[in-house]
Amino acid sequence: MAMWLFLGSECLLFGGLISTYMLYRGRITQGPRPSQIFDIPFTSVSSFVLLMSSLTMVLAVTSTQRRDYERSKLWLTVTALLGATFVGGQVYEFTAFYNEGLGFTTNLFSSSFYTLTGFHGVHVTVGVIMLMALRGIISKNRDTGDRAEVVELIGLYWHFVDIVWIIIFTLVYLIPA
Amino acid sequence: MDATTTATDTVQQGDSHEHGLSDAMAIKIALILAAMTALEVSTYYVDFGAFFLPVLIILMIVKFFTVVSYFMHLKFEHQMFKLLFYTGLGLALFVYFVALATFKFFN
Amino acid sequence: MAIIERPTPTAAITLRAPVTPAQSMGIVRRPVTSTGWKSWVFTVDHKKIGIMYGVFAMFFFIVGGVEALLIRLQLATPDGKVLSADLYNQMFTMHATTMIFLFAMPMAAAFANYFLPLQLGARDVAFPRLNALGLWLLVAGGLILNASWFLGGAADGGWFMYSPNSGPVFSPSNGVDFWTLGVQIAGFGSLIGSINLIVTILNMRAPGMTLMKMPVFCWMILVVQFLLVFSLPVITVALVLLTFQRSFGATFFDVAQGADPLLWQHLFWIFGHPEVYVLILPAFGIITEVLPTFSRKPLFGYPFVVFSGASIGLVGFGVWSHHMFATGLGPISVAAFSIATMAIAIPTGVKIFNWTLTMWGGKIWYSTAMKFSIGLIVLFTIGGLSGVTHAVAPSDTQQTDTYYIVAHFHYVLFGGMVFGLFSGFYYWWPKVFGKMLNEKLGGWNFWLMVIGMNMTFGPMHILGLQGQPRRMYVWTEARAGEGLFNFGFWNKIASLGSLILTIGILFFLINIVYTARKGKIAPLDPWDARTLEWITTSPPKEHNFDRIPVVHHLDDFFHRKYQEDATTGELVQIATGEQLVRAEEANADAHIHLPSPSYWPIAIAVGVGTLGFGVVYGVPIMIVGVLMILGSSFGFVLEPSVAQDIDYDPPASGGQDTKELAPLG
Amino acid sequence: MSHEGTLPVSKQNMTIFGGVKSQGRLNRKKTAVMAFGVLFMAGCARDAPQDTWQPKGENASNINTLQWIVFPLAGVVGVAVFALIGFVLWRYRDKGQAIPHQSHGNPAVEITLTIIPALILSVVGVFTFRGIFQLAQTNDTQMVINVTGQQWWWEYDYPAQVVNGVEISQPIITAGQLVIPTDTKVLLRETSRDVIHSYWIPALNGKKDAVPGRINLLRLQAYKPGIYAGQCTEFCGLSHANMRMEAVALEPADFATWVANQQRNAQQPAQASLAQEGEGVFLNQCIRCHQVNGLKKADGTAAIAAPDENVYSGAAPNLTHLMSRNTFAGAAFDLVTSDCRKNIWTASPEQFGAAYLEGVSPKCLNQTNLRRWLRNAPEMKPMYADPTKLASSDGKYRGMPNLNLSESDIDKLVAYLSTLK
Ligand code: HEA
Ligand code: HEA
Ligand code: HEC
Ligand code: CUA
Ligand SMILES: [Cu+2]
Repeated sequence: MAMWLFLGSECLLFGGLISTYMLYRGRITQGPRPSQIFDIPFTSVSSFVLLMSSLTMVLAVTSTQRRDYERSKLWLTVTALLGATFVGGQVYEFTAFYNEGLGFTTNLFSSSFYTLTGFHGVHVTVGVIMLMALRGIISKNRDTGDRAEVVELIGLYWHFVDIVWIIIFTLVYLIPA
Repeated sequence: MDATTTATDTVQQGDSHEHGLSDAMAIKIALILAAMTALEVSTYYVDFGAFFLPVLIILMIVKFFTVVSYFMHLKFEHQMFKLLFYTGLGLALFVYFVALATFKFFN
Repeated sequence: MAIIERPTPTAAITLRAPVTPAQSMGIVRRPVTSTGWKSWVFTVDHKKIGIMYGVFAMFFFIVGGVEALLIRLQLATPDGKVLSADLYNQMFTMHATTMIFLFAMPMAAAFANYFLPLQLGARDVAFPRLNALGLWLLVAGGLILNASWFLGGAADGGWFMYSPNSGPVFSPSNGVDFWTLGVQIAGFGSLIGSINLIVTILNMRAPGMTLMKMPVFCWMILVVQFLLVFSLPVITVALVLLTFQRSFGATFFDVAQGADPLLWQHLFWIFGHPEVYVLILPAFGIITEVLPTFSRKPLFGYPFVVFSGASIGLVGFGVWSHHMFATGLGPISVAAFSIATMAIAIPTGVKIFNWTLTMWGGKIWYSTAMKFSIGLIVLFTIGGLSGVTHAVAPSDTQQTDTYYIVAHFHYVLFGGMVFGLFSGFYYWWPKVFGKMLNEKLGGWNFWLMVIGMNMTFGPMHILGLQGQPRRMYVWTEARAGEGLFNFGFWNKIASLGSLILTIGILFFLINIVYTARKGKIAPLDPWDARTLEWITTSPPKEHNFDRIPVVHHLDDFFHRKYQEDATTGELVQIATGEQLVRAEEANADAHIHLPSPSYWPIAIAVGVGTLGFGVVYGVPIMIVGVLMILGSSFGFVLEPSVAQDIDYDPPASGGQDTKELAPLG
Repeated sequence: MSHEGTLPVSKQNMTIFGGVKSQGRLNRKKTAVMAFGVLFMAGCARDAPQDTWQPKGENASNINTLQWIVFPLAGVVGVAVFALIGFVLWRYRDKGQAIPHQSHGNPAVEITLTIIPALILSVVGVFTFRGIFQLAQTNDTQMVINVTGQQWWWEYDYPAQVVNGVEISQPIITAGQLVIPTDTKVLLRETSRDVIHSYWIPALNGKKDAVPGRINLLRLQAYKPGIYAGQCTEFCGLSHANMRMEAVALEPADFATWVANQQRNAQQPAQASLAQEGEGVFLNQCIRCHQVNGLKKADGTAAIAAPDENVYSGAAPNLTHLMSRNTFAGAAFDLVTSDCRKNIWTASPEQFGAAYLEGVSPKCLNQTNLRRWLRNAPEMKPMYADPTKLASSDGKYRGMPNLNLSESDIDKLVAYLSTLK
């Protein structure tokens, strides 16, 4: 329940960041325009990666519920790897943008873009850390209560991060300013 | 907490496993989501004309709720969980739409 | 980290696995002492945390009050020389910030922490360690906010910190940086606290206590926590944007880059308006406990009061732009927000009427607690009605940013919130400390506060309508006017009033000292009360209840004491409170597990504080902070909540096993 | 005027409680009477120049009508509620009666008490709605003035236009005092060059914020000639308290005279006068920021100020007709002595125009204030003039700095400035 509340609260956080971006995305005094730098095929692949990580997360949850801890460790690892791939892709993307002249402080579009996607990236990173920690806990057989619960909760968080990306991908990348 | 000792309308946790979704089902849903994503990306290559915006937005919304309802199995959860999450979501939509409207964002 | 923490039935069993505390953390043993300062600093007991919240808040009430006195001193005469313009601006900014974030919210948290579990019939909150974390984050935030006084000047942009004035060009000192970070960190603390309290209320009520049998205080706290959960992220966004602008060169509010300063205003007030209900609803909750008790009658129209509280909360999210009537929103927005704002008066009116009708037909006992509650009804109504006059947008364009507004919000905040809190002090002091606050000193306290409050803030209505704007470090003879309504006279009255107010509050402090020294030991049920917190000793034992009560009625405690005579229909006392408490003691449960103290909450808070300073003073400190947070979060997560060796068993035996208390919290 | 309206209510209130002796009730009653007495009495005060209850123009009157609806209504509701509370407190005090029956409420009463406020508020709502759209109306505007706020003064820019048959052929730029013709619907287009300010002349209209990057519209209209005081009402930094403004309404004929004067360039001071030396100092020190139209450099070319290089907001008051206004530095200080000030402020509407158009005569010039200003402006009006703090504003001042002028330079400057009629 605490998780659902937290996610409800996060809706307002990301809502605020997305609104800021939407308001400011066209306000470009200098530097490249989004259409000049976005690499849609690349981002599509990372979006796909993140989407699939949601699937593997579901598999991790169901296998934990079956007490199939080997499987669940496997799926947790895969999920974490997919997440890490996504973050890696984002780091690559940021670097590429930066080299094309879009610094964090270049203009309002860039500031709000980096803040929004950066916040999302941090959430994914935190998710990856939690997944890894969870894997460690399960493999060391260190119990912190009902495993299925815990995996499920982290799963909820993970899916939430995914749905935020679903929105960001459409609003930020696919719909041009 | 023991169910017998709690108040009648206390929200119970963790009774959702029974109607969790099966792996096969999950994969099916993931495939559908993937297909939708493919369709979204295709708007980048193919000109959809006037449908462009609505298609993207509708796809986005459908994907959003698919993940929430099935992967996060909110669909099967206690009423209270839905209330908590959808209140947040609804409020977010409301306040930010209104705020953007005052910036003449939708004109 | 809320994720891993939920009370689960299975967990308690797994915990029996041989994980000793020392092992589970690898390095340090659990701080298991139950006396001395360590028993406070590392505690996870909701009562101790509640008291610490209270002490913290009271301290900052005095700090904020002294700041207010300096303001009044400066404004007592034209062209005041007490404070420089710069210092004055810092003063009112910090006065408001302190009063709201470091006094009002923590004091409400103090009451909520202490009394929610007691009123719900629970042993603790859902996540006791998170509870401690919330407190220590608040302390970190408070320290950061006030550290700025000594590190180059406090924030000076007003408590709503409008951009672009709060940007790096216009507020070059570090004050605003400290402000954003301090508010942010305190905000995190509240967010954690509110998630915790919501789960507590929804999950940990005593058997039989349906939501509609829950005390109204709990209801109001529930609404407040929802408001916090959904409004804090919005200010978080605003603060993050501002921090990024000030510390990392972003341009979110830089007009030259095409930014729109109104973005800040929207984000701030989307948070800010729900925030004012966050401030008032706990006070409403308190007096809704006090009024029935001292009228010897149940609350009139319980469901109406509950639903009006909830709808105040909900509608409160749709009115924020009434703080922006003069910003040029356009007539359609203005009209919509104007009407929505008026709508809030309706549920609030319901409350006022129901309180009055609760007393109707009652048998009113004018204790100090009751006097403060009645004071709230009257003074809040004055403030609320002036609020309605602002809701009329065209009229507000004459009033906004004048002392008329200052009058409005001090009537609702001081006359409303502070009076409610004081009512709570007098009502629950015997519960918390086992001694009765002196009623005679209480009378002085109350009457001087009423007089002082009206003298201080009443004249501000006149000043505002005569055109004295707020946030002016001086006012001038040139605009003061003459005759009865000149600024000079009324400013003096206001300043004089604030002195009387101070004396009134001093009586409270004196009362505390007097009570600690010579106070009467409180009987177990001094007020003939109605709710569950009175069914245990005063102060309550560490485990709150010897036996978890089973609830059958709203006001269950009252109904255990009185029953209606079947034939005459008259109420007959069948037991005294004292007898009930003793009966509980005689039938105490065995094997009550309480969560054990922990180092980690305060350790995380120290890490967060360090990170905060890092944002101002450079990346290396930030890194240290992040490492501290990561390290202590790890400890937090891996630590089982119950240290086996100090499991608490009450001496008495013979009861049945009780439910376990959130073993993972 | 509301005294007649209020007092009976208060009296009534008193008689309700007449027989009550308890201290508690007495005080609450006093509170109630005081607070609402206050609300009403404030409404009919005739004293302070920024009184919000003395409309002197169309929009302010419209607002005032609304105030007269909502304030009394709030008062009546308040008195009714307090009467009820007072009655309950007195009637149901503990007289040793039995513990009352534990009744839980009465839905019919509840619903009634919900509906009554709702009805009252819908009435208020309807008027509010009408008022909002009434005030937003701008399509019958007769004159436009651009108003720009900056730390901590207002600039007025009259674009070329024909007003009531008077032609403004050259744009007029002035500061501090806004001059408008009476009975003319003047539209202010407000914006700001730095932070948010708010324009407020209570006698003529409510506030409207001046937001950088936006243009907000505010319409003023004055019935009668006179000076209407106002004050910046959005916190805008150090000298927010010293950021004032005054609206001066002149009869159309007087307004034409004013326009004609404003459109002239400054006259050259007489040869070899102190004023001419002052002109030299001015060219040396002040032209960096302040424009004086028609002023020529020693080489005969036009002297152009460059405030954007020196002041963060990029503007400083145009001083061409400094002596035509009688306050300076954001209307915070008098440019005239207090006697002369009194003459102008208290002039009858018929005489006001002439008095104002006379400008600041040498006899009336408030030397003390002007000299203090030139000696050390930030001491008089706190400003960001501390060089160590200028890093954040690219080394530009916010406000006027202390120029460390010698007393003799100041003498010269005063002489020169007083020629700027
Ligand atoms: C505890 C906090 C609190 C509370 C409860 C309220 C309650 C209300 N407030 Fe207030 N408000 C503030 C704290 C609060 N406010 C603060 C701090 C500010 C200033 C912020 C700043 O600028 O620094 C502010 C500013 C503020 C403004 C902006 C003013 C401006 O800056 O121009 C407005 C405008 O509409 C407003 C309106 C209201 C209204 C309509 C209510 C209503 O909820 C009141 C409802 C209550 C009643 C009406 C009384 C009881 C009802 C009856 C007896 C029923 C019958 C009534 C009728 C038929 C009318 N408030
Ligand atoms: C909970 C909120 C709260 C509370 C309780 C108060 C309490 C008081 N406030 Fe505050 N105030 C605000 C919230 C609050 N205020 C806000 C939000 C603003 C707006 C700021 C802004 O514009 O940004 C504001 C602004 C504000 C102003 C306007 C400043 C301006 O616009 O320029 C003034 C002026 O008089 C004022 C006065 C007071 C006074 C005299 C008290 C008194 O009630 C204080 C009484 C308390 C004490 C006096 C403490 C008691 C101390 C002792 C007993 C210790 C003994 C000490 C000594 C003997 C020195 N306040
Ligand atoms: C760095 C810029 C700068 C310089 C140099 C400067 N001023 Fe100013 N001056 C200002 C600013 C800015 C204001 C407006 C300050 C305010 O009202 O807050 C001002 C205001 C004034 C005013 C009041 C104008 C009005 O109508 O309100 C006078 C008179 C004045 N200055 C005279 C002078 C003289 C004479 C000199 C030269 C000796 C001078 N100033 C040099 C920036 C400057
Ligand atoms: Cu300009 Cu306040
Ligand atoms: Cu509000």
